[in-house]
Amino acid sequence: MDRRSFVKLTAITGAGAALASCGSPENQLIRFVPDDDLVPGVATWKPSVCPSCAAGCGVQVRVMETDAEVVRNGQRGVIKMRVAKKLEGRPEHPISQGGLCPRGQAAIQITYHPDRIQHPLKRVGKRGEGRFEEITWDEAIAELLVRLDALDAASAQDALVFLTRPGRGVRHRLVAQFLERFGAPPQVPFELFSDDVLRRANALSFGREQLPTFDLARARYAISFGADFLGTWNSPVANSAAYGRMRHGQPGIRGRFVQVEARMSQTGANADEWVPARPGTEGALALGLAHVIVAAGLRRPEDAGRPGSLIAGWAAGLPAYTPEHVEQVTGVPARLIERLAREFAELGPAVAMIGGAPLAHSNGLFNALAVNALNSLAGSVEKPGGMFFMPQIGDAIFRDAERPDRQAPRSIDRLAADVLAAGESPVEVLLLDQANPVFASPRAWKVGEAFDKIPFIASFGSFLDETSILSDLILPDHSFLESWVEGLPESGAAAAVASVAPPAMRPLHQTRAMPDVLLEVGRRLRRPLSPPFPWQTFEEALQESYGTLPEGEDGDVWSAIQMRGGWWGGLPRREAEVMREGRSHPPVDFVEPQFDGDAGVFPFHFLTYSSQAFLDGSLAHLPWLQELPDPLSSAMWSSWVEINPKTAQALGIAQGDVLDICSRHGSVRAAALVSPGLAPDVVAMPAGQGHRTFTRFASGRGANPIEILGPMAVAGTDALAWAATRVRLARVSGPDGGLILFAGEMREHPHEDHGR
Amino acid sequence: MARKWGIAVDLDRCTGCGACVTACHAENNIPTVGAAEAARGRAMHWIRIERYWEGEFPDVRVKFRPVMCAHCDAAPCEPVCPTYASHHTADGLNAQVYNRCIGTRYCANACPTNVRFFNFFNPAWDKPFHLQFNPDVSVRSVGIMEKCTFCVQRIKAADSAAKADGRELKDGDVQPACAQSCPAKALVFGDLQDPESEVSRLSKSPRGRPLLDLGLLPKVTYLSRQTDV
Amino acid sequence: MTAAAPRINQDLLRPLLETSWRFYALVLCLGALVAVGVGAWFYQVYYGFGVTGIRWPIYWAFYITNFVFWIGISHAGTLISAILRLVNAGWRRPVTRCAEAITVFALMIGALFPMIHLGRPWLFFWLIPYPSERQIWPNPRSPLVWDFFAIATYLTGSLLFLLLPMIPDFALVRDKTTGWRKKTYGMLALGWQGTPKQWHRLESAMQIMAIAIIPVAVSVHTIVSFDFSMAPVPGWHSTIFGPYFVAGAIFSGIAALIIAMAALRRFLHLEEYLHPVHFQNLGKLLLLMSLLWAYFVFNDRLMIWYGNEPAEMAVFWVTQRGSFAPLHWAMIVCNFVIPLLFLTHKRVRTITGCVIASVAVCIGMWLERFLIVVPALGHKYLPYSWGSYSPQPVEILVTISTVAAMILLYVLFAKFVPIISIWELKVGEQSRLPTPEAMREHPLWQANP
Amino acid sequence: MKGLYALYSDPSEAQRAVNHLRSNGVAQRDIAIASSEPIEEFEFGQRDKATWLYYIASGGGVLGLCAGTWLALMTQTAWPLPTGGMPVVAWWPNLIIMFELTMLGGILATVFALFITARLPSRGAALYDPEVADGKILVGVKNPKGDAIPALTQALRVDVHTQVKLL
Repeated sequence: MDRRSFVKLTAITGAGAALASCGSPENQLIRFVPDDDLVPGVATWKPSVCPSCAAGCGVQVRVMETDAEVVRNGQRGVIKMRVAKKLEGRPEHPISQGGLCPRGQAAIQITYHPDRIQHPLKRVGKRGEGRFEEITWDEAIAELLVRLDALDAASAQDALVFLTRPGRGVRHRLVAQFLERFGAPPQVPFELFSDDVLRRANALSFGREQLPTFDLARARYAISFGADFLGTWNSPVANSAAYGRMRHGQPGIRGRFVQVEARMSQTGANADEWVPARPGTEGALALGLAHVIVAAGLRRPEDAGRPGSLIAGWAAGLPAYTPEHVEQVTGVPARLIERLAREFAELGPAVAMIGGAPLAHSNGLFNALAVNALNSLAGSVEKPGGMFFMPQIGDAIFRDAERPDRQAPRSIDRLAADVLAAGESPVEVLLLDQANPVFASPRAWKVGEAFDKIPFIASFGSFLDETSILSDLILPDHSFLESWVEGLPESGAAAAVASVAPPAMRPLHQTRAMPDVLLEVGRRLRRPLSPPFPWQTFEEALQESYGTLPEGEDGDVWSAIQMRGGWWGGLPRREAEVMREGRSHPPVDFVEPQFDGDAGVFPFHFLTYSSQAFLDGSLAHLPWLQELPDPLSSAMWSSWVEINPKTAQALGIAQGDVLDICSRHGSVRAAALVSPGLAPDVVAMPAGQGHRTFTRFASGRGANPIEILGPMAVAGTDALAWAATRVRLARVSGPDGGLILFAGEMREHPHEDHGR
Repeated sequence: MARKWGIAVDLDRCTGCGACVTACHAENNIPTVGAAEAARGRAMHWIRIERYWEGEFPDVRVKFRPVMCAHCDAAPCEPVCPTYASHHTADGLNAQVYNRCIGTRYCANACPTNVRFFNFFNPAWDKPFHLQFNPDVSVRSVGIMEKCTFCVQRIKAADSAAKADGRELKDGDVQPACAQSCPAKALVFGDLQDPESEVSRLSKSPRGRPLLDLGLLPKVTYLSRQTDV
Repeated sequence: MTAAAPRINQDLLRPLLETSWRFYALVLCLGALVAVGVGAWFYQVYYGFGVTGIRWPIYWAFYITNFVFWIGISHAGTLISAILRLVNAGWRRPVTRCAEAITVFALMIGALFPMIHLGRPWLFFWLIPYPSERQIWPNPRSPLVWDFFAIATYLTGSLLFLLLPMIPDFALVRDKTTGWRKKTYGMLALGWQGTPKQWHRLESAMQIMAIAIIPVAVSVHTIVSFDFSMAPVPGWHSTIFGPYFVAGAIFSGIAALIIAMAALRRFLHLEEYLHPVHFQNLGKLLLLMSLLWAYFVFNDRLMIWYGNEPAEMAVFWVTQRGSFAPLHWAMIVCNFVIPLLFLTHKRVRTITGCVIASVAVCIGMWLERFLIVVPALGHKYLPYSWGSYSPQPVEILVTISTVAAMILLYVLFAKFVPIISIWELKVGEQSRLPTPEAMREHPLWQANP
Repeated sequence: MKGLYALYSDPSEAQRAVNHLRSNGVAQRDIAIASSEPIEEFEFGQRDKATWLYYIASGGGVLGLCAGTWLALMTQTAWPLPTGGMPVVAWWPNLIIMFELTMLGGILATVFALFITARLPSRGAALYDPEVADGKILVGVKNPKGDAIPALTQALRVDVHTQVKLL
């Protein structure tokens, strides 16, 4: 009889829960002596950094002593130890400012996840079968060394590929340096919803290859082109805090906010005015606004400066972008365009934002450049209430050559193509850290097949996901609470910020921090790295980098950092750097966005979007997020495809019906969610679900829209145009119970249409 | 003077992100029931963000509205309870005494806002999730009702801390998990008896109204969205 | 008069003395059903309340429906027989006991449901005011505690009201039988002799109880209605609920009584005693109640419709047009149309007609209770929190088995107790003799000054 | 010799027998009568109408009322918990409990009074005959004096058929 029914029984027989504990296995386990002295029942707060996204929110961890089941030198037993109880935003931290998003709140479940990999694993079954055996760390590291030494012996160092999530901190520099000194190509960063297009555009317009920060707190007017800046994009917590102040922070002023997008996002749901524009025409709309502003003489074209000069016909006042013409392109009424333009120019300070889908069309770069031009036309760049670029800690602590974000990496799709092209895989050893491209990349890229060809894959992951299940060796990393953790926010605050924190608790399982493993491997290679790393541990590496930051008033900077959970403050402003591709860039003009799939066969735009709960799916394994009702659909534990009521009616589709969504590259199956929040020719589907293998909570749940995306790239970049796919719908059956909604009704007065 | 804890919800700040919902789960050991049970209407969210669509495409709007127990001073859930499991405390909290609850579920029926939740089964946490339990909050067993407590454990902790260093509790010393985590600071918690507290200031705002006007004296005030200029 | 006595005795004692295999078969089947129900309930207690269809926000459904329904049925007997006693309607004599039996058993079953539906049934006794070591008593402000007092009073009253007139009949059985029966019934008869004194005391007591039991009966179902009307729930929070519920209770009660009587008449061959006229009269009464019920329903609905208060209208619409409409209109047919068809005209108001109408009414009244409990809970003020309910096997089994339990108890009762009050019947048969000489000759007050 | 009695099928005979017994000077309390149903029409059936039973019932009611009031007050004040903004002692709800217990008191008092005054339960008394069950009416004399028996027998024998039994 399991413990639950035991408890039930005792409850029925009226016996207290005291009895129940006798049934639990803890009592048969031996007790270890605690490693550190503890005060029972007293909570202490320790700094840490939220790992859920790149925003780098500083959090504080509530730590208390608890009995935990652990393994100490091979012996399973119970020990009293400090464990994390709750995460909260760190009030003094410039990004989180005391707040935290649902993903940050749920991040603590990563540490305690029942399906976390608890010790090194070696594959025993067929690749991808998921059968592994437990091995010791010595065996594991030895195994890895054998492979690397083999490469070295065959002087095939470039056959080593390190796949990771894009990052900017010491951890990534360590990896970069390791590869460099080993002689391997730079690490391959992968992130589905990456903002490289915007960075690129900002590099062109402003000479800063970086995400912008928006000073909403002091803005009176904000217009966002598809940017879900309150939900999942850029730095949501910081943006939300600023948004709150924009609405009611400044006495007497309530900032006004307009959202332009084809499918209403959580951010759009908060807008005073929601303007649906045809997918991929957002840039044209921005220029339409610019046209009106210039034509009305509210600003002179020159005011736009360099960003304007990147737009064809700018100096001439954008003759091609009359409201009437823009109306035809975007579907936004001319009068509305004029009004928005006047509001934008007159209700200053005003700021324009672009993010998400508009950047993920074939003409995404143009859209970004157009919005940049609009911002500088309104004089909103580097001005209060406008947009600006946050000084980067990296600029201060890394020599340029060392900045991990400076290397030109190989993109994942090219990697896959190369591997599949050659008869014998050019990649012999693949190291995985955090990224999960097999799940989060279009099926058309064939990443899975490519990885299958790679002879040896080792993963540092903590969970068996679609990518790490292919690995032959798993060296599980600590969770962020158990190890040194850092985050270098790219945006979100006025001052430069580095979020760095020591471990908040001791490891629960036999895991090791990836950087430490890398350092040890570096030491033990047959031919040592040249030059060898000067540090024994990741901590030393961190200290060397961040220790160079200017002293605060509270003495030694490194101990201050450990105490505050990071460093923030003023840094000497850097000159806008020279762009790699030279100062001149041909002026860009609006070109109709290209779509994957012929409109005749595939009548609907397919907008997949970053899920409020799971982002690109990397958080789908956390039950709190699975059961968190989606802000707009109120769905839990499910995936769905949003359809405009008109479309649904035309196709005879009802709420919950099972649909096949077919693109040129395959089809996925999901439940229909009839929603007024998107255009009739658009269907939208959140990413995140549809994992084949990703812990007991996410595996086999829902469908993965990324699979059927077309492999189209954003012109002028090699970023994936993930919003440029067209699909058709086929009704499969009535509701199968797959769509689980928390809400009963979607409208407040569902019966008001009834006459009496 | 006895305190009267209350919350002011600024609907003009709330972005509907759901941070409060997850924070509440983390703070109060609220179980996740899983897909099958959630589909049968057993999901538990002491605080939920109600979403209401208005209008049709393209003129469509959405209202977000966080709903948690309003700890009404004339709470209909209290007198109907035959065992006093649901009653009013000195500082105006609508207490739910888990050990005293026998599960008539009458309180939940009487509550006009449906903020009370029933434990249909003994909650289960796959190990080692249980290590995350907040020791200040008891885990509820099968057959009893539970609901938002205004994080009474935090109030008690702040009280004893204040007593320890012999000072009065001041505005902002206590923050329930939801208000604490809200990035946009849409939720403001405090003592409504203290005219200086931010919550009483906000609750008096002309934008402020109760969620339902049933004369139940709720202590959660909603500052309605300011319509466009 | 004495001429009738032996025949009456023989007819009415036959069921006690002769037993056919059918009886055992019936008891066996019913017993099995009851066992299944008990099993289902233990299953629910063991695995948790989740095995029912209850969900957020519909926390009451089948069980509470059954509770209200059975308490309603219980208004058949005691109330009716009390009224008939007071107005001294002669035709009541064969009816009273089988009516009062319904009351007692329906009450017992109805009173089970508040325990069956508890989340932690093993603590049900916290509903009862007993001196606990914690000095915590039940909350007298809670309608559930009112329920406890009302039902306790009504059950005690009805039980005594049923038992007292049984004593003389037990004495009769004692005298007419031998062996274990003689012993048992001898004990039950409490040494009844039938002296004039005893007769008078008994009759006066019955008179008083009749007076006392009527307000109690009315209060019981009013208080049951308070369970709903006290809560600020659209569709519940209504002042009309008290009389509305009482009327409905008597309505379903009479229906149950008619069905029971028809069954007794058929299977115990009591054609001599339960005449068509009884059904005629009860049929008229049922028709009256049907009209009264319709009147209350109309009042209730008209108020809501006319007031057009959004929250109230939400519930209104789901019952009128929405997912509950089929049940709602079925209820109207069962409780109003069918009774009207079968009870208005003397021709059709035959025994069969009355039984058909009664069955319809029982079904209709169950539906009515269900439609009061569930749609309101599923559609409170905030549409985001609306929900729908579908019953699960456990609830259905328990419901069926309580019906079986009711029949079982009734069958056993009819087996061991004269289902028609024999002595009262005899009194009814007394031929009205002219007052004889003897009385004037020796008036009482002269006999012993 | 506990008593002697006769059975009559006709109440008027029974009435005559009773009258004879009286005229023989048998005291009312010694005359035993039993029938299988109440008999209103004849003098012998007309014994004291127990109107005072109503007062007992009312008394019981008053007791119940007091009990109810006390219970409601005591339970509310024993651990004074405020609920729903109501006063700790809430009279409106209390009235319900007071009412129910009043009625209960009345009913119980009535039943007790009945049992006591009607001597129930009692062990099968002196003069009884199962034939009563068939509608016969028993008239008899409890423990008559030995010498009076012939006269009483005569008195009971209202006509030739009646046979008088001795116990």
